[in-house]
Amino acid sequence: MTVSETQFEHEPEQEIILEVENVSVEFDMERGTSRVLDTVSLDVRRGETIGVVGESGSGKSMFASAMLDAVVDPGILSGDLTYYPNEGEPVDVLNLSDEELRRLRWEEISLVFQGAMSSFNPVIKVEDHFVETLEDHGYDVDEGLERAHQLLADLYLDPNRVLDSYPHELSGGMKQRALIALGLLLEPNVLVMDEPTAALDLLMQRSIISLLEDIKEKYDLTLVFITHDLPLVGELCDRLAVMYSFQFVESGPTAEIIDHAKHPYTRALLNATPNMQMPLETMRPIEGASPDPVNVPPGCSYHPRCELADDLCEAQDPARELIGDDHDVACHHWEESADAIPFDRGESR
Amino acid sequence: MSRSNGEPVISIEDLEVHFEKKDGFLGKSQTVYAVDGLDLDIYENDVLVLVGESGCGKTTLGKTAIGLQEPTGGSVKYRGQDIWDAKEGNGDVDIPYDEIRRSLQIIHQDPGSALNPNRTVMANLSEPLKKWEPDLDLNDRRERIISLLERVGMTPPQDYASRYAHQLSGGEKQRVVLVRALLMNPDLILADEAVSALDVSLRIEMMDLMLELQDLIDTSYLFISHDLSNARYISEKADGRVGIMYLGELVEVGSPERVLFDTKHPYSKVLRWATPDLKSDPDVSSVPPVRRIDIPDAVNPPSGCRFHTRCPEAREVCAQEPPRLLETDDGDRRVACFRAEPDHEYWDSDPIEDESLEVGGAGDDDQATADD
Amino acid sequence: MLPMGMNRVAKRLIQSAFTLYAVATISFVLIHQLPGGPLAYLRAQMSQTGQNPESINNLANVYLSFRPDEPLYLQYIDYIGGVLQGDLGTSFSVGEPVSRVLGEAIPWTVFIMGTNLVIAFFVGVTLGGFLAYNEGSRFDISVSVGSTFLQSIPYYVLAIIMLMYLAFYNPFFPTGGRYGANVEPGFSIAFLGSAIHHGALPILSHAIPTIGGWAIGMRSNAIQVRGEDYLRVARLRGLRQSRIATRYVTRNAILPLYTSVMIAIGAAMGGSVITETIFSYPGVGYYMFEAIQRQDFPLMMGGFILITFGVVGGLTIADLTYSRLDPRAGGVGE
Amino acid sequence: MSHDSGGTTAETTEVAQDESLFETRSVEKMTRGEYYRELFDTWIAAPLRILRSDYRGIFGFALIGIFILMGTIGVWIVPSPEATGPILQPAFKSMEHPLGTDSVGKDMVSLIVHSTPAMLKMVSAGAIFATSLATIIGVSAGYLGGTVDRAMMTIVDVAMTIPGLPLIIVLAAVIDPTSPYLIGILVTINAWAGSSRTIRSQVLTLRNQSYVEASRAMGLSTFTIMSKDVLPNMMPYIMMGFVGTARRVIFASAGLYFIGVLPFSTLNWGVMMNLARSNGALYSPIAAHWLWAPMMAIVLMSLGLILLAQSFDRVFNPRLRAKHQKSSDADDSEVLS
Repeated sequence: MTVSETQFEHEPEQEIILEVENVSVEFDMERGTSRVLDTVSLDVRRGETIGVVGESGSGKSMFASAMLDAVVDPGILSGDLTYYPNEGEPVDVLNLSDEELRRLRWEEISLVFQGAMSSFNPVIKVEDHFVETLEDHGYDVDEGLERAHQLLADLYLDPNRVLDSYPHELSGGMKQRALIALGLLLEPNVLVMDEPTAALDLLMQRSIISLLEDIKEKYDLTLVFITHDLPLVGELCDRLAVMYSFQFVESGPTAEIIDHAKHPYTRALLNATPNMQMPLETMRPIEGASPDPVNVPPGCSYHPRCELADDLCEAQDPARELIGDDHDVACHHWEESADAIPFDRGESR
Repeated sequence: MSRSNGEPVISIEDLEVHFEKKDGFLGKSQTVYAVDGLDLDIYENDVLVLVGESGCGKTTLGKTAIGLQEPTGGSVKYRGQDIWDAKEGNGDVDIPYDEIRRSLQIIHQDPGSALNPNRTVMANLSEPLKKWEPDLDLNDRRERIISLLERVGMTPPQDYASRYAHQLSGGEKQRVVLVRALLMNPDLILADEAVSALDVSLRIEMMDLMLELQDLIDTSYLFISHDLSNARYISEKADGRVGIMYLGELVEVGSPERVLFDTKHPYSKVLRWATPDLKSDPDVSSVPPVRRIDIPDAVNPPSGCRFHTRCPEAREVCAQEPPRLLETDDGDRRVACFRAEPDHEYWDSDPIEDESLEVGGAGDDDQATADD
Repeated sequence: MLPMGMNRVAKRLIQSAFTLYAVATISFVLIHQLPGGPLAYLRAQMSQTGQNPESINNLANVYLSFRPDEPLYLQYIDYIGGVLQGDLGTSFSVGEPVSRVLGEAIPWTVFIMGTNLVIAFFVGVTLGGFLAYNEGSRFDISVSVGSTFLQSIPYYVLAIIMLMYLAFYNPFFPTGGRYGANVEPGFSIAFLGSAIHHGALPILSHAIPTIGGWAIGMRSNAIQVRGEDYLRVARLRGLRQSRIATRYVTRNAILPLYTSVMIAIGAAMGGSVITETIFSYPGVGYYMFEAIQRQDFPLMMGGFILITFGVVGGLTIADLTYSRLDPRAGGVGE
Repeated sequence: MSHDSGGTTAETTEVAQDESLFETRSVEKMTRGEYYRELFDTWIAAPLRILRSDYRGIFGFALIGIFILMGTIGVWIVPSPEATGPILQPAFKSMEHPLGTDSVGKDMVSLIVHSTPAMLKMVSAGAIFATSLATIIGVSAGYLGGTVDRAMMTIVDVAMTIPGLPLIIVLAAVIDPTSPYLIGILVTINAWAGSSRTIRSQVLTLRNQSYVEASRAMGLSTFTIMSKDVLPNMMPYIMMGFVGTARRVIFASAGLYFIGVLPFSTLNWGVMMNLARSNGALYSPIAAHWLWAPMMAIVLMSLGLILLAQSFDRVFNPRLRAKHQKSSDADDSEVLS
């Protein structure tokens, strides 16, 4: 059922910093092998903020782990992952030795989880987390702590108070920001964030998003923001990649995706996400449920829920093709999707 | 389904709910003012949505409204009968507590822990029927449950009825919970963040289902959410009302048209700013219109208007006396802010100046707040 | 408000006082009320020798530290007052005050039971951590099965087996006593060596079965901790394996074990009665057993109170170390 | 496991429209037989299937089964011990005395078998007493909370710190118990404290579950909530507490008999060990079998109980139960996304 991706060539203005090609992750369960990532490909460009959008159960968290070659056992990661550092030749991540991989993680690419509540060791102080990371990567501790103070201040936190307290003494918002500071401690080039603000309050969520934009400029970062909250990434990201049933179904510049989404799932998702402007009548849920990784529907995995589905969709899984500048989609009938699934963004009221 | 302004199903007068937070064996106990001096009426077939950040007391208010949480001050009346008097049986009780208890139900946020994991869906649902419909025999009960399961779109119902909780998806569990509440033929259902744990694509389906069943069994909904978009969807679709809560007080309540899109209260404006839109218009500033990001501790809430420590338009007078919830001239909306009263002395008292706009916990220490 | 850590210890001190008071009351009730108790025994003995009632009361006061002829509550206050000042009455059989007899024996019981607990806990915990580290390997499965089997052997059965095969049948270890006859007590190496040589079997017989219990408990906690988010973040941050194993896995996995440390202290001190009898090792337990044989109630009650005192002392120490390990003070133990 | 939901629009069956949802009556009756078969399947068949699939379950069940049989039927088959056999015949020497004889010629096997009934009585009495006390205190303290909880917990903490064995010895020395039931209860006099605290913490987590609050909202009586919502989910902890206490009863009673604190009224493995020791079995290898036989009986019975406890956790865990029931297809997709 899985067709290897035909090579679609984007002509990127910025050069690529992280190239994900035909990456798959498989778990063998009693009920059969479950493919939680199905030959996904994505080019992350230097200095951009790219959003990976997908509902829960679409495999987006697995994609985040795959980018750091940190898939939980007993998962098996295949395909190839190339990292292009600022200077020096490209690094083939999946064939790194353990020591090289240990250095790549956190020094080049770091990851911030959604579970900020439980990402700190409860029995040691926040400062110890910073010090041990610096020591184990051979960085100078004093200089590193100086940088930590600066990072925490940039994230509107009182460095001394936060560093000196135990994790259970901090509120959710403060822990999340401290986690981001920890992620940036070793001056990485890429920061992958998996639903970093999902567990936070509205106001805290929005202020962290606006903080991220300043942090990205100041520390010259590339951001990969993974979430299920479409409106949230609409503001933050330059480009979006939509994930459904463990595959990328569409990717392109944010405005292009929101105003001229071509894949039926993307359009249905836009219609189904409650937000402040859309007129009530056009909002409709998506029928059915997201597929189970062990028995993914044959052909295009969205066909059971898709209004445009015909037997071609059921027979053959469409490959992604370039349909506009920097906009690709994996659907046999992407031309008719616009009028089949009307979507009206509405005016901001 | 316009709101009938007859006698309210639930009327809450000057409600206060305070919690005793004891720190350790010998530590002094602190009182948390979860809900402080609040009036609210919920009518027949009404939909009222409460929105606010965590720690603002919306869940506490919800649970008090359906008689699960005993208030420390003020009263909660069900069709004129004080619930807790009925429960303890003091004073002449004209509506028995059993009837009140039966007509106020709840739907929780986390579908995972909403069903007894050790029993099948059928067993979970037949328990309440055994209590309230003793004359039904086993088969009648099964039939009624199966027809209701079918009614909420779970086909084939027999198959679902014999499943355990962990064999259902989040959306299916939430529908079983809805059925459990409906079995009681209630007058008011508290939906405590009932959709925020569901997949994005299922939220609208669940809200539509709830509104559709509202006509069938004429119940009111007290919907709690921290997400303005969900609040907008259900309140506009049901022509209901939206209430904004901050630190235990109702700061603005009225029709979604007024409260969400023509906001008067500065705090509602902050919430509106914080709700991301699909397409961000560039002129909305990325600096939050608030003087301090983190919520103050509910243990010793600020004096006067509780929002004055964070309100960008706060003035001296705001710190002295708390504003009252007053009708404004433009249609059905009440707001608790001096700015809504043109001739209030607020306009000539000078603004509060404090150190530069610092966002985050730099200033006040914000311990993790009590349950909201 | 007390600093967080002290809060827990303060609570433990109050509770210990309450426990000691409860134990003292129980022993008073037993001495006083139950048929066949010490009063009846004393009267029976006195009546044979034709003593007048008055001298019985004086004698009772000497032996049981209260005067039976006074009103009940006075006797009770008298007795409790006595216990608090360490006056546990006088032993019938030995004739000396109970507190001196047991006072001399307490350090020995604390020595063997304390060492046994320390050995079992640390060996068990390290073994458990190791099992969790290579979970599912042949080593893990075989040791887990072995530990389950060890747990099913009572300490006195192991004591008997050791006595038979390591002391009587082939004399590697002494068959009883606290230290060699030819060594006089003092801090000389010879004395210490002999004390350890004599204490080895009692200690090991108690420690070995419980090592399995600690290992299995630690293993399941460590496996659960290894699944936590902060472990995954630690690995992602490229922390050294040694740091992850100690500061992350061990420290968090040990905390839930503290409740079973409390129960183990009680069980060990209590168990000394049987172990010391088997090894004829004159500790508090041994004297308590002798007291039973000779119906020597004051000595028996004294033993009971002093063993509880040892348990309560152990618990306070455990609490002190706990609050240092877990900054949340209330922590998991509560 | 996508289901083709018929959508919530009106074309579902007309039942809802004509008669209100709250008057529907059943059409076909479910026979009584079907009902009982369903009950049998969930509460008996599934747990057995799980026990069968795990080696610990099999061993544990077998060992305990043997001892129970020994204590019930064995007593009829094996003649009660009389001093007729050879003196101190070592084990595995002859067929009619496979485990040898004691110093007065009594056969070791019949001694072991005829001590089992008393031991079973002691174990069941002690375990039932301690577990029910622990459950009552744990559930009520956990569920009611407030002052009741604090008061009970102080009592539990005190009971937990009082060392068990010395207390039992002191009580035994004064009461001089003979009936096995009384001894069983006496031996677990403070064993219930530990498990009541674990049960309480379990109840606290359960009480805050939403389905318990929903039951309260539906006006179900506290008793129904306790028995239907709280207790069934407590079963693993209660069963483990039961089996753990049973093991402690064996250890403590045999130990006390062995050092002679408990009167020699009934036949007991501890009594056998005591007689063996006082007849010099410790230092003369020829009487070693006299000690080994009762010791092995104690070890094997405890091993059986421990293995059962470990496998009970698997029996009562719904996720594990589902994995073993072929019918259900547990949905793990969320876990891996």
